[in-house]
Amino acid sequence: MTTPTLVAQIRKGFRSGTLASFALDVEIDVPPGITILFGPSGAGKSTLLDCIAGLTRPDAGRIASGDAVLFDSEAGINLPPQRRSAAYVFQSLALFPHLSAEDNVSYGLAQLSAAERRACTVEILESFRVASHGRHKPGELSGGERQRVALARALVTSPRVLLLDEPLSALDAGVKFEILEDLRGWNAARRLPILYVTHSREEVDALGERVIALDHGRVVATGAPREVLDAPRRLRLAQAAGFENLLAATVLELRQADGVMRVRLETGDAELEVPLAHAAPGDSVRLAIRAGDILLATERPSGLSARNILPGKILSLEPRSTFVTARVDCGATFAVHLTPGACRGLELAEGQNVWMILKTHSCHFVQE
Amino acid sequence: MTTPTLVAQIRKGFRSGTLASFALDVEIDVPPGITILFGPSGAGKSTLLDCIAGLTRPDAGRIASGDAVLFDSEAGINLPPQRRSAAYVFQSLALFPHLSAEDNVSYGLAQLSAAERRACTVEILESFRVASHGRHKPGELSGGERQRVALARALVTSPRVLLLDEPLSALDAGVKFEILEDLRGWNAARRLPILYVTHSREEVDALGERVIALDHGRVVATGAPREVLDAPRRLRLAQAAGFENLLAATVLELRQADGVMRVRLETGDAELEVPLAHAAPGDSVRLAIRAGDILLATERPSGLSARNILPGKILSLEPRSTFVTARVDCGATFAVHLTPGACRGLELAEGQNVWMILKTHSCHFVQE
Amino acid sequence: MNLTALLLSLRLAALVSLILLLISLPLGSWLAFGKWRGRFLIEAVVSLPLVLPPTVLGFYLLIAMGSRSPLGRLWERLFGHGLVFTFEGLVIASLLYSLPFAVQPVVAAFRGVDPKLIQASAVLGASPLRTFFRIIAPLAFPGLVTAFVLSFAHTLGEFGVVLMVGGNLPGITRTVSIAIYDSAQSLDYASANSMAMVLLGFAFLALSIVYAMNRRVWTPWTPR
Amino acid sequence: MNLTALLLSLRLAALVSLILLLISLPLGSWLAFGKWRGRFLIEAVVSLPLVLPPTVLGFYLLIAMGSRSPLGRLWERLFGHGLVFTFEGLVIASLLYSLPFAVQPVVAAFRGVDPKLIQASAVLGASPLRTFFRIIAPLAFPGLVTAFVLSFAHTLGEFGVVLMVGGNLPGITRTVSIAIYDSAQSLDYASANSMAMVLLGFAFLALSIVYAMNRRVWTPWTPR
Amino acid sequence: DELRVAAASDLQFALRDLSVQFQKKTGHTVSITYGSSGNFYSQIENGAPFDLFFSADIEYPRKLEAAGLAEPRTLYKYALGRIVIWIPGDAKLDLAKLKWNTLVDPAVQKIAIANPAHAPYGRAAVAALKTAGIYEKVATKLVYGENISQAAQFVESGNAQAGIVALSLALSPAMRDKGKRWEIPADAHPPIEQAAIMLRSSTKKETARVFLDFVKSQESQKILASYGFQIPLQDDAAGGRK
Ligand SMILES: Nc1ncnc2c1ncn2[C@@H]1O[C@H](COP(=O)(O)OP(=O)(O)OP(=O)(O)O)[C@@H](O)[C@H]1O
Ligand SMILES: Nc1ncnc2c1ncn2[C@@H]1O[C@H](COP(=O)(O)OP(=O)(O)OP(=O)(O)O)[C@@H](O)[C@H]1O
Ligand SMILES: [Mg+2]
Ligand SMILES: [Mg+2]
Repeated sequence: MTTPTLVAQIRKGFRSGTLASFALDVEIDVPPGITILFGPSGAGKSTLLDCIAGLTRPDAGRIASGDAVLFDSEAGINLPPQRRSAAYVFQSLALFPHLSAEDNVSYGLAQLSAAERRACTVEILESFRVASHGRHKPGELSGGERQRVALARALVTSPRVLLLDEPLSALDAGVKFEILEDLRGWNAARRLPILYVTHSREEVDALGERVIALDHGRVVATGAPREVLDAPRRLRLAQAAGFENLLAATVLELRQADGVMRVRLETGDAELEVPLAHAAPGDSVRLAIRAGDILLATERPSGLSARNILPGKILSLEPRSTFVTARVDCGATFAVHLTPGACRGLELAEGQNVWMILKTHSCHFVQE
Repeated sequence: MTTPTLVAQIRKGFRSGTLASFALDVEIDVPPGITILFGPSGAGKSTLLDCIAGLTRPDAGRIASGDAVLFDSEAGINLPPQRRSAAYVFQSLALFPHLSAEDNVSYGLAQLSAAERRACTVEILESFRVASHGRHKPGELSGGERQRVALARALVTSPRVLLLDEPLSALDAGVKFEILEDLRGWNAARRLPILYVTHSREEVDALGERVIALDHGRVVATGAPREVLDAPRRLRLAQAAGFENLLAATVLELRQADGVMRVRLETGDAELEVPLAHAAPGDSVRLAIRAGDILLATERPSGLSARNILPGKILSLEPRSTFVTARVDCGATFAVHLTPGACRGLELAEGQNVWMILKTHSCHFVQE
Repeated sequence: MNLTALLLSLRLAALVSLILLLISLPLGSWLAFGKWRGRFLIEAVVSLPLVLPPTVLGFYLLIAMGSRSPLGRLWERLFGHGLVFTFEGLVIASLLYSLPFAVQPVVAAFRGVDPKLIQASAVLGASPLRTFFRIIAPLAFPGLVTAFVLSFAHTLGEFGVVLMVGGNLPGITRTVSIAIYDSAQSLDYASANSMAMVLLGFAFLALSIVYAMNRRVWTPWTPR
Repeated sequence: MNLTALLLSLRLAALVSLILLLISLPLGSWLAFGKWRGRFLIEAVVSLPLVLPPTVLGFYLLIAMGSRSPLGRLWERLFGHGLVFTFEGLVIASLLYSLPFAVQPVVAAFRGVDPKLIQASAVLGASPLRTFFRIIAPLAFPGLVTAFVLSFAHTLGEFGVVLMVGGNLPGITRTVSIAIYDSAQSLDYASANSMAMVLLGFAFLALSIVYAMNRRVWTPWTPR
Repeated sequence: DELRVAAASDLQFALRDLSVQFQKKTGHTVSITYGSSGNFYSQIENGAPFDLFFSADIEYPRKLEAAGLAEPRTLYKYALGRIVIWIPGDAKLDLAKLKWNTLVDPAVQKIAIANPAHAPYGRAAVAALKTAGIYEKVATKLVYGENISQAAQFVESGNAQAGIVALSLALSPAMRDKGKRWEIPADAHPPIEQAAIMLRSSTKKETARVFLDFVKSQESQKILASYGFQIPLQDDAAGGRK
């Protein structure tokens, strides 16, 4: 049994004083399953969820879940939150401070009998590992415990839409992993439209079926996680997705036949072959390259499929726990991630001359 | 110029009703520089910071910053928060709701002239990319914007100790990266004792000079990030650090000379060679193994330094964005991370028989 | 000691402050959360009974509720006796007079409830009524206590309105405050003092209990 | 129309409610945040003036502040004239009588301030005084407005205590509420009505402005 | 059952005595409410359930009669009020000798009287002061009580150094031995005519009539006189004895 797709087409502006300070203008479909809402801080993610839940009234637009119209500015429809059957975990949690964890969770189960209510509550608190804190008030819970109670409070109801605003941000990897499993199971069992806001790549990887990327109040990309997050077309999105290398470059030449073009980095004079894009020679463009997509070699490699091989010099080597970050200067400075093993094997040291190897398709265009 | 080490030795219990529900009992040194406070949700991290800041009164103990005694239960000393010069970013932020972002930030600068105050405020808001929201009240800011304002409010003062409770949890990778850079610069310039609570491996990697791991209110490990997080000795810490495979096993035989011992997994009958530990044959132990530390091969490998080669069968292959998770059954079920390239190269498929290859030192002991 | 008068006063004060609480819950919640932008005018009107001298207010009420008024005549037709100079009349007059003391603190307390919690309740499917009783009212509890205490104490001590509308009839409308007033008027200080002491002692006890409980019951805040 | 009396009343009410605000800030903050566990007893005592009939309270005050009392004699030595039957005397008596209306809402409002914000202020190095004026008081603003409005209106309408301690001296202690009372007592309803109307109109205007501003000024909440 | 009587405050002591005697004699109980005559007038106009009204000012019963709210021809002038100058016992002034001049003495800074705007005793006090020719001199010293009891409280508590109060109060247990009094001659002010009347709405007119008759009796007049009331000569126009 699945629930119908949630469709929202919304405009909403905020003003500070007389100036319009932020405007949300989006049109999204959320089919059953988990859709990740991704975007830099201030992109409008929480505002969008508020509009869907009925807490913020859009300036114009329409929100519908299948046949049920939740909001329609033209038809003058605006269902109050309690009639939208949308469960919502607020970014600020908003636990009821005067109720115990258990009472917070059972709050949304008014229609059940006391015994059922209690059974549901205990079950979900247990699966979220906070059953031992059931009698605590929110003020007596740790940050992560509060977040789990808030999530339990939303999931225990039987909503038609689930809105989760960074529901796991305060949790450690272990608990997070378990709850992600729970969420997956929950989703598989119910197949509701779920909008899930997160900044965490880990959560996207674990959950995401689709990603909607938001920036400056607009949808800038939609699709599978890999498509959206690994080939981001927007500078801010690239930053948000954690691309370590963001470089300005000038287009030199288009090779339509090969589907590539040559660009020259703005600092230094290194040239790169990158995927063809809508640009003309002389245009300024920006490239995003993951530090993990760059290989290093101590000798100039030959007979390699990769077309971009840049000589450079190691400026620094910073060991991180699972990898080593090398900063390599080739006119511009690149961050490169290596495994500690590779680092040892190549006997890399600061000041050493190296070659950087980049596949054409590891270079992504971004718009500002 | 550096500030003296912060030394805290604290006991603090919470009770719910008459039952003691949680007890913190720690002794820590925080030298100048960034010390990561790591531990699962509910470990007592925020409670520890509250005690240091003077917001929660320990039941007993002593807190001192160099010669300055902040708290001493025996001497009856208990400096109020405002005289401890500790800047603190709360997990719940606690921005003043009636003051604009700017006024929140300049609140701690009472001793400066209006002009200086304004200059400092604008500068830090700019470097945290929230200058354009300076006149907004907290209620008009997004979650990430609020977190940045709270961080700015603490950093702009001249504290002797800095306490940060998950200060970047609501930020996307891009902004987080920039602010981590700022924090590093700030730390380099001042060298104060900084206690930094985080669950994020990324932040540990970017900042951590030392890690203190807390569990159930006690310090369970102290040291460099790699030592503490990659060889965790506690089950819950292992979970918190994101070890995907946690397996119960029985000790078969100790080989003191080789510094290894043989164990048998509790489900299935696979045997493993693991580093020697304080255990006797017949003991039950737990092993933590990272999914990324296991290799897969489609043919039985030979002439390999790795001593653990287990035959198994692929149960499932789940592509994640940057890697593929394979579940492999060899009696027990292992999670294994592969690159998508490796997955294609080996032409892996569900149901296929494979070999798992594990280095002895990838197997970590954990206590419950 | 005038036990009848004391009991009458307590009955009146308890009844009035309870009814006032019942009135100020919906009225206060409308004033705090309503949509009409002119609400503040009503808020001002609610406070007006305060600015008139009680006897004068009592005089107007006497006329408004008296045997010649439409209200008085309607009451007489319905219940067979007049409204003024009865306990019911006293209750109505005291309600009006103590209204501001109940409504004001309640409105202030309602305004202090974090709107995010109200939204959270609605999102969890709670009707406005359920939200009101399970979230808003408990969180506004100290304000409700203040409202109750102020209106209780004020009704206990009030005598101008009560005298005018009630007519000081022993056992029916002679409250202890009127009795004390009478004794003081007849320069019978001994009995005025002893009644005042009993009243003060009783009020002190009652208020102490309320305040001590208020502290206990009420701990909530937005989580840390 | 009795302009002198009206002005006197306004002066008295404004002065009394301002002083009461000044008193209830420290007193209220002690009651809300103090360490002593028996604070609730003081809270109860503060409300006691309410339960006595105003005239009787006025009588006790007359004796406590009168020419035979230590206070009265001290005052006389300091200022060369007695305390009762003067404007100063009225102010003191009204302060006592309206105290609960100021203190109660202030205490409730202070208790409603999220303690985490108070802690945040202390951690930022603010002295308790700075925390009080920059954080607690602004966040308790609606409660302070309630306190001001209730004590202002109550002082305006009060006449039992004022009559007793003030002695109804035209231009000195004859407030407009006494004047209205006098007219009503002499069955001069026309002038009583007209004075009451002016008083009500004025109070309505003042209260409307206060409430309208209160709404404007006050938006804060814990962030979403 | 009970006869309900509304009575002016100055009758408190006298009427209590009378009602006890009345009950002994007839077995009827009387419930008396004391208060301001002006208030009673308003209350009776609006349906107060009293049977008899003893007013400190004859004006009110007259108005009630004119308005048809009282039984015709039941108006009875039961007493004339007397006023005295009263000073606390610890005052050094020789009241008996100084008489009016007491009030002019600089030691007397405040003189308490009932509010002449609506209290008959206050009106009489002002009239007497004018007759004595010292009103102008003492006008600034006057403090007004809401009624004659409050005026008495002002002076009895020492906050006014002298007061003009009802003789009935000066004779009350609270004041009798605490100060000195000088009776102001009855001709110094228009008579303070006090009158009673039976109300139209009374449900116990028979008992009320019996009580009224009892008040008119010789015995009652003696009691009234002992509490400081002067017994007026009855004229038929005022509706005296039938
Ligand atoms: N009430 C308001 N008045 C004015 N501006 C507002 C208001 N609420 C939000 N904004 C602004 O709208 C923008 C979008 O806010 P929103 O909370 O939707 O961001 P977000 O995508 O959820 O960010 P984050 O990841 O930081 O939580 C922000 O720049 C914020 O400052
Ligand atoms: N006031 C209190 N009364 C009772 N128990 C409390 C109280 N405050 C905290 N606790 C308990 O103490 C434990 C430690 O809480 P603390 O907030 O220090 O955890 P934490 O390490 O910060 O966790 P998180 O990562 O989830 O924020 C928790 O289990 C919590 O429930
Ligand atoms: Mg948000
Ligand atoms: Mg915490």
